[in-house]
Amino acid sequence: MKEVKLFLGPQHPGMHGNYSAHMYVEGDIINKSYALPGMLHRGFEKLMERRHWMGNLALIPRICVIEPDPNEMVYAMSIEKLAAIEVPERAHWIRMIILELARLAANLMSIGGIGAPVGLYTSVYWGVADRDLILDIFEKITGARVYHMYIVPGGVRKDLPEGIEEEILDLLDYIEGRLPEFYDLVMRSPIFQTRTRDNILLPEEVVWELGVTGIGMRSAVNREYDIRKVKPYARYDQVEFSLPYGPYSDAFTRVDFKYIEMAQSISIIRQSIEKMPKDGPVRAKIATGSALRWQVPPGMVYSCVESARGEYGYLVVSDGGEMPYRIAVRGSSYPQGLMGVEKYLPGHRIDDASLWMDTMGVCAPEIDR
Amino acid sequence: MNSTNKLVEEIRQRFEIIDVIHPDDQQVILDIDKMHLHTLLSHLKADGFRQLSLLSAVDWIKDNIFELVYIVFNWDTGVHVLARVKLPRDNPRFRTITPIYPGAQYYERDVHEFFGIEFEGNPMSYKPLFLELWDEMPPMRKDFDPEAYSREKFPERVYVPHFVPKVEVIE
Amino acid sequence: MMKNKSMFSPLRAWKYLVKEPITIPMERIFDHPREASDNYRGFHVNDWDKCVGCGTCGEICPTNAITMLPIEGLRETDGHKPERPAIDYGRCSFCALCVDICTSDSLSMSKEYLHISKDADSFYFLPDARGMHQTAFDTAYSRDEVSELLDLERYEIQEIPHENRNLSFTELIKGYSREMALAEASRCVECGVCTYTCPAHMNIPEYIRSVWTEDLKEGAQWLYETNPLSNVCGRICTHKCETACVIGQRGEPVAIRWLKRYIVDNTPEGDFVEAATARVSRQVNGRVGIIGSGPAGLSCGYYLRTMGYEVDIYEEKELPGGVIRYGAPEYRLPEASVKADIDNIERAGVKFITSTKVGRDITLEQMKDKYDAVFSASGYWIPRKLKIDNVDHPGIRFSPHFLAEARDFTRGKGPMPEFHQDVIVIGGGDVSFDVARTLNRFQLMTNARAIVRFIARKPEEHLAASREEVVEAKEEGVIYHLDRSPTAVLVDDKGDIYGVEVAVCETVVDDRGRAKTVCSEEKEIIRGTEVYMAVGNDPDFVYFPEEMMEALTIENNKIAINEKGQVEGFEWLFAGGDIVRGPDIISAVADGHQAAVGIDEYLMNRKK
Amino acid sequence: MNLVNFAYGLLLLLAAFVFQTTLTGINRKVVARLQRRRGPKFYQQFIDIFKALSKGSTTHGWVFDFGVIMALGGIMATAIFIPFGPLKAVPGMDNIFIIAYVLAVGMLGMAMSASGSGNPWASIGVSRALTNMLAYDIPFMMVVFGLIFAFDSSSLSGLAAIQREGGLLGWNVLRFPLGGIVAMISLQGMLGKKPFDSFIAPAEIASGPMVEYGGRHLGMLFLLHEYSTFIEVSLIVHLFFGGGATVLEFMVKYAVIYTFLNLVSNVLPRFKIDQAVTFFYKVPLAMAVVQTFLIIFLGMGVA
Amino acid sequence: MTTNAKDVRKTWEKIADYFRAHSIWMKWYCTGCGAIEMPPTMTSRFDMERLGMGPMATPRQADVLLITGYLSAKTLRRVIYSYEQMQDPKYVVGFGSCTLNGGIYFDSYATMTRLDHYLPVDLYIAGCMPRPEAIMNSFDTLIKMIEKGEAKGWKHYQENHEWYRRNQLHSLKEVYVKDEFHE
Repeated sequence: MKEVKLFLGPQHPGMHGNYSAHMYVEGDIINKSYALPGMLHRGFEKLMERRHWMGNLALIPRICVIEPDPNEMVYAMSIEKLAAIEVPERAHWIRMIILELARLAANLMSIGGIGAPVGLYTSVYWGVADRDLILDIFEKITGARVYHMYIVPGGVRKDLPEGIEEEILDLLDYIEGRLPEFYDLVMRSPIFQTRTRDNILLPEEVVWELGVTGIGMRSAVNREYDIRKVKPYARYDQVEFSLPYGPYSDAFTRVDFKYIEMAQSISIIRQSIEKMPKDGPVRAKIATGSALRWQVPPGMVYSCVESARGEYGYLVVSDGGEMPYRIAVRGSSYPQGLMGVEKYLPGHRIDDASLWMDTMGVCAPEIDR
Repeated sequence: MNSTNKLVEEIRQRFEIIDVIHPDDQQVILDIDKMHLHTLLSHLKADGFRQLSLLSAVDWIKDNIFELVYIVFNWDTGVHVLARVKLPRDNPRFRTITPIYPGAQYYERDVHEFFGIEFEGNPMSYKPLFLELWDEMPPMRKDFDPEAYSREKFPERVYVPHFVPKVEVIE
Repeated sequence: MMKNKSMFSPLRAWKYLVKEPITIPMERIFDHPREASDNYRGFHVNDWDKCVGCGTCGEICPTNAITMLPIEGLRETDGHKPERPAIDYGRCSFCALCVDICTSDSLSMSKEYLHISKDADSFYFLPDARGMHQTAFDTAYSRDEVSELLDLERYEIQEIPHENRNLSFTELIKGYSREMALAEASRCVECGVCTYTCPAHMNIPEYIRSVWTEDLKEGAQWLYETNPLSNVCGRICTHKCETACVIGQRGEPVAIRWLKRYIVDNTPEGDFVEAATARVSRQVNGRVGIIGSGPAGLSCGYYLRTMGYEVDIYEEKELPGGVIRYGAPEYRLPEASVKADIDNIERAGVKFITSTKVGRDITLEQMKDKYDAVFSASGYWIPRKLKIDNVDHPGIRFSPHFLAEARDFTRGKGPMPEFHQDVIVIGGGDVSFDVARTLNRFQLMTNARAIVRFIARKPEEHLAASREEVVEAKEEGVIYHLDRSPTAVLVDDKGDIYGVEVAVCETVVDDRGRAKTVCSEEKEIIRGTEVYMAVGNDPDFVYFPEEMMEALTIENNKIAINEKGQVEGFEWLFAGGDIVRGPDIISAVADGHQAAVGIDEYLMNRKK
Repeated sequence: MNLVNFAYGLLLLLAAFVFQTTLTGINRKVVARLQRRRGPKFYQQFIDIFKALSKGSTTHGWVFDFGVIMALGGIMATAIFIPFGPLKAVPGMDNIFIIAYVLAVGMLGMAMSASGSGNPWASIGVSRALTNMLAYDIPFMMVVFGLIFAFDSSSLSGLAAIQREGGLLGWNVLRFPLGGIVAMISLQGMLGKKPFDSFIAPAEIASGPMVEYGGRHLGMLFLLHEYSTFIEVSLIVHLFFGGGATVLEFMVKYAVIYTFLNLVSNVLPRFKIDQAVTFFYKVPLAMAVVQTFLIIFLGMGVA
Repeated sequence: MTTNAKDVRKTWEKIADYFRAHSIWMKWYCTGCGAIEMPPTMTSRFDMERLGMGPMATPRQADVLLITGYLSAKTLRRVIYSYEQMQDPKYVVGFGSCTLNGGIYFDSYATMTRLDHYLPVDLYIAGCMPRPEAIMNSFDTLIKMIEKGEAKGWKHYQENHEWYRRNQLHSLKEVYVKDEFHE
């Protein structure tokens, strides 16, 4: 059969985001493939060098639109390390609530969105609609639906509004009730299982070769490798949670793990609301003076958090000035999105290309930056 | 810092380390001569640092050097090691680390695109990745001015304001 | 989770066929769009009554979305620029950093979020309180103390210990340490509102930035740009800039005066001298004579020198400096500071002719012949007298003479002035406090006990003196008799003063905010054996020939001049300082500078 | 076939179009309910079709244009033969074999046109569509042959009439339950509903054959889709659900079946094409074989 | 005679515009951040299908091109390519700040600053990014504009193609790009 060249993306409905993969296809099998990133490249790292430490607050969350909060967190953490700032206790817990809500929203979109590549649109409609309820909570807390700019260096930007805890708890109950319905619709469906079981494998060697992290890694290497566990930040060392892990990573397992992680996120939020100090300061100043002249002591530091897709890290370099000297971003899906597409997408059928992107957790904006 | 001290001791015994910095208790920055970087990374990889988290560069234009930062991670101890080497800024080139960490391939391509650092032994790294038809110096270099470039390439809007500035004399 | 598969489990979703959808009804999207949350970052609203036009919002904006537009109909006043922020919604990222940093608390964001148009120009928006479409929306995101991005509290300047500081004339303020100066400088937002308010229009944001970047040499250069008396002004300026400072809208204004002082104190001497002399022109364009070496004269002389004129300054007293040498007390303005400034001016090439009084040793006509132009800044040296009984009693002493004597003493050039142990000071302004506190020190230096009674017509909060004077004098033990208006000096049979009779007064503030003092018939007697009067001074115009006096327009003891400093009717004569504007050092400096420019222009025109 | 018949046929075509398109619109609302939303207006489908027809479009060569017209002509010609309940435009011509034959012309035209666009996605889609056709047609035709054998008739209306004689229990779906299930599954495949829609899967091959169609061409494609749906569902109604003694009966049966299939479709993901073929050759084919065996050799269910 | 023909055309156009207004299919191309508010708009909570709108897989089928935020030069080439593949009449909606004047990326070397330099924009929505309500309202506005026959951006593009092409070439050097270069 003739080899045909096909473009998966950037405007392909099977592609999440403005990303592209070139595939050379023979019959239905992909022979070669290449990632074509850069459609969302905005030069963030350069722009960040041109804005004040505080002004970057507007830029930071925009690096990854699906889950912006880990960006804010990792940026804040870096500055706090460089400037040796003690974050107030309450702020730590608020941050955890925000981060877990964001993870919940991202995972909800993901378990709903898994319907799109396999044609089960009902779950997409459900997932996104339920996620919207979380965005409502975000709007109440932070003042914006998507780009929150809430976790700031030194703490959080504002205290929680009154009575939001009850609303969050109610929402968690609702989502907890909805999860089995999603599971019935998607995961227990024999057709879905036929498509995803023993398909799109991620062996342990590949994990180490590429540097895949997150659910993909945990499901393959049979260890609870999660930044929240390995090097806890905020107050993750003071809540109880356990993450799923296993030795065999196929598409089904990876989606299945997301359900378990969501249950864990819900549990973490509940614990946080319970353990959080009821009042107290929520923000420490990072430097003297007006925000126009905030400076961060010189140094270099790498900080990372666990996003819904894995290790999210910033390398922050300060020369002591009013603006960062250099920030390098490690998007969590960088390895699988670029090298994974090149090396491990070939061999799959084109039917599975979109599913591959989805279950591997390829997120375009954080790769392109 | 206790967890990293042993590690640093061990590395010090084997390699000539120029400087050690501890940004936090689970992180070590090692300044090392570029001659020894590859052996250091091999050693670290065998020592449990199986993941290359990030490879990036910093342009120290005042000192006329590029600094490459290799960040490797040990998932069992949770320690990040940041190995740094310095390269001259004119005609910067270095050997690839893809034989040690295959995942570095695209990071090197990334660094080549944004800083113009060449990685010998990684032919892929010479190709463009994010940018298309780029005709300027690598954009992450400090002497590149994105705003000027943007103005020249992408003209800005000039507004014709609708509003009549409202005259309300404040006493 | 359960992993058994079932053909029928997906069919459970059919239950939603009979459930109500969660879709938001159309009318809640189109007719009455859902209300945003109380914290929502919608479109901007700007309260024009509060807004001061400082432009800090535009500075912080990470997207360069905010431009300050000059608004017709607004006037520039102290602390207000006639500009308002216009926001480009083709840039704005709705981060609300502008709201968080707004100095006057005028910017906030509303719940309005709908603007749809095919006209791109309509996205350029000048926010006011009415919202984008002139419909009322609730305020949503606004700043609170957590999201604050300004530093509202001043960093403490180092002072000598409060205890026993009145035992000597050691300078009270030690100055900022490096850390504190940087911290204080970092509070500045560089809006430049102060520049307008400063009589000398000093480049305040620029020199504060020099402190911040630790480039003090550059800072010194900025200072000499508009003011050759930075040592002096860094200590005893009336700092009108600080009242205008936008940080003061909600917090304590930036300590501009102390930062200036930090520059002069910490710039290496060589750099400082260089900053002063580098701009001096070698060329000689003409000769100018100056009457009086006070701030105005010095400033005028210096700038004329930089423009290439030969300058002679005539001074009646032994040392040049006028009020800064014979007025301000040592603990505020040490001799070394004065000397540093005046030395620099001398280094720049200004010649001082001291102990020479115009009108006595040289006449104005002679000066007119000798020089191309004359600048008069003779100052206020004749003490004013209250119109009360026994005001001509020889036991009553007046501030100019007393302070000059005190200054000579602290300089080591004269004896300690004589004084009684139980004295009364009448005044209310800064000078009266100088007198009271100097007396207080003298008394304690010679005796273990000090009694200085201070009489003023107004209550504490309405006194003309600066706040710190009032507080510090009280700390030092000056006894206040406020709300009292002197009516007579009481003299006993022997002809000695034994007290002052005062009327009890009351100050009320009317609706327009003007304070009015009304004195009752009720009298009190305040005892003391010596009275010091510090109720202001008058100019001494004796050096003007009579025919000139007639031609001059003098109102309220002030000579009328045009905007170039030229005295009306006498194009060769310029005037400035107290005799034109009333007493204020920084205004005098400004006058001097302005007159220098005026003289230069006049002489250049004349040459042509 | 005279002119009156022809006019009658056109009228039926129009009725079929209005009926099927309205039903599609209503179904969009029903599915929306399932997805917890309200859905579009019930006449949205008409607007969509007319809008598409009102737009300009790009041609990709005469094969592309001709293929569409041929497909639409073929399908509309087929639709004329389908009895609308008791109404028949061309009596005596509602033979399954004729319908299957003319239907093939339409499908072929479609395949031709899509391939003519030159888009690789379209070629993949066409090859998938043909594979899919092969997969569902074999079990379906096997069951249909069983029916024809059992009743010795290949006329749709004739078969329907025979069923109606036996009342509710006379319906073939109850007489030959296995065959009924096979037919329903195959119908799902014919209609391109999930799980058998891999040939238009947007997320995989960017809507496959339709990828290059726009404007008028797309409008025609929509018309074609409505007619082929009408033909296929009618086929099942006539073959397994007793057709319709009255127009209303036919319409109700039709609507129920169509809606049911739609609802099933919207809670299932789609098979990959190879899985679909495997599935058809495993389950429905086996069932069809058993059913035909039962009919032919045991006479089971045959009255 | 001619006027008559014109009138007939007008009526026909009016009817067509009604259909075009109430059945707008959008091009499913997430060009930037704003795309993240599209799923909520499309799905159950806001359900834009009520307006007769839905996503379409290919540019040929689409009527409206949503530029959901910033466009990098790389995307811009593909957007122009997509736009030109769309069938007339076609509409462009610019989302948020970035399409108006570059938004937060105004000084980026990679992203364009104003969209109407390259494509005719029929409608802009304020916000960064616009909320689903704003998006829905903008569609409502677009529908009204089409009904009235005001959304004529595509004609403008045809008539001023030279100008647009010149701008495109100035910023992009080449509009059509072969993607093989990087493999």
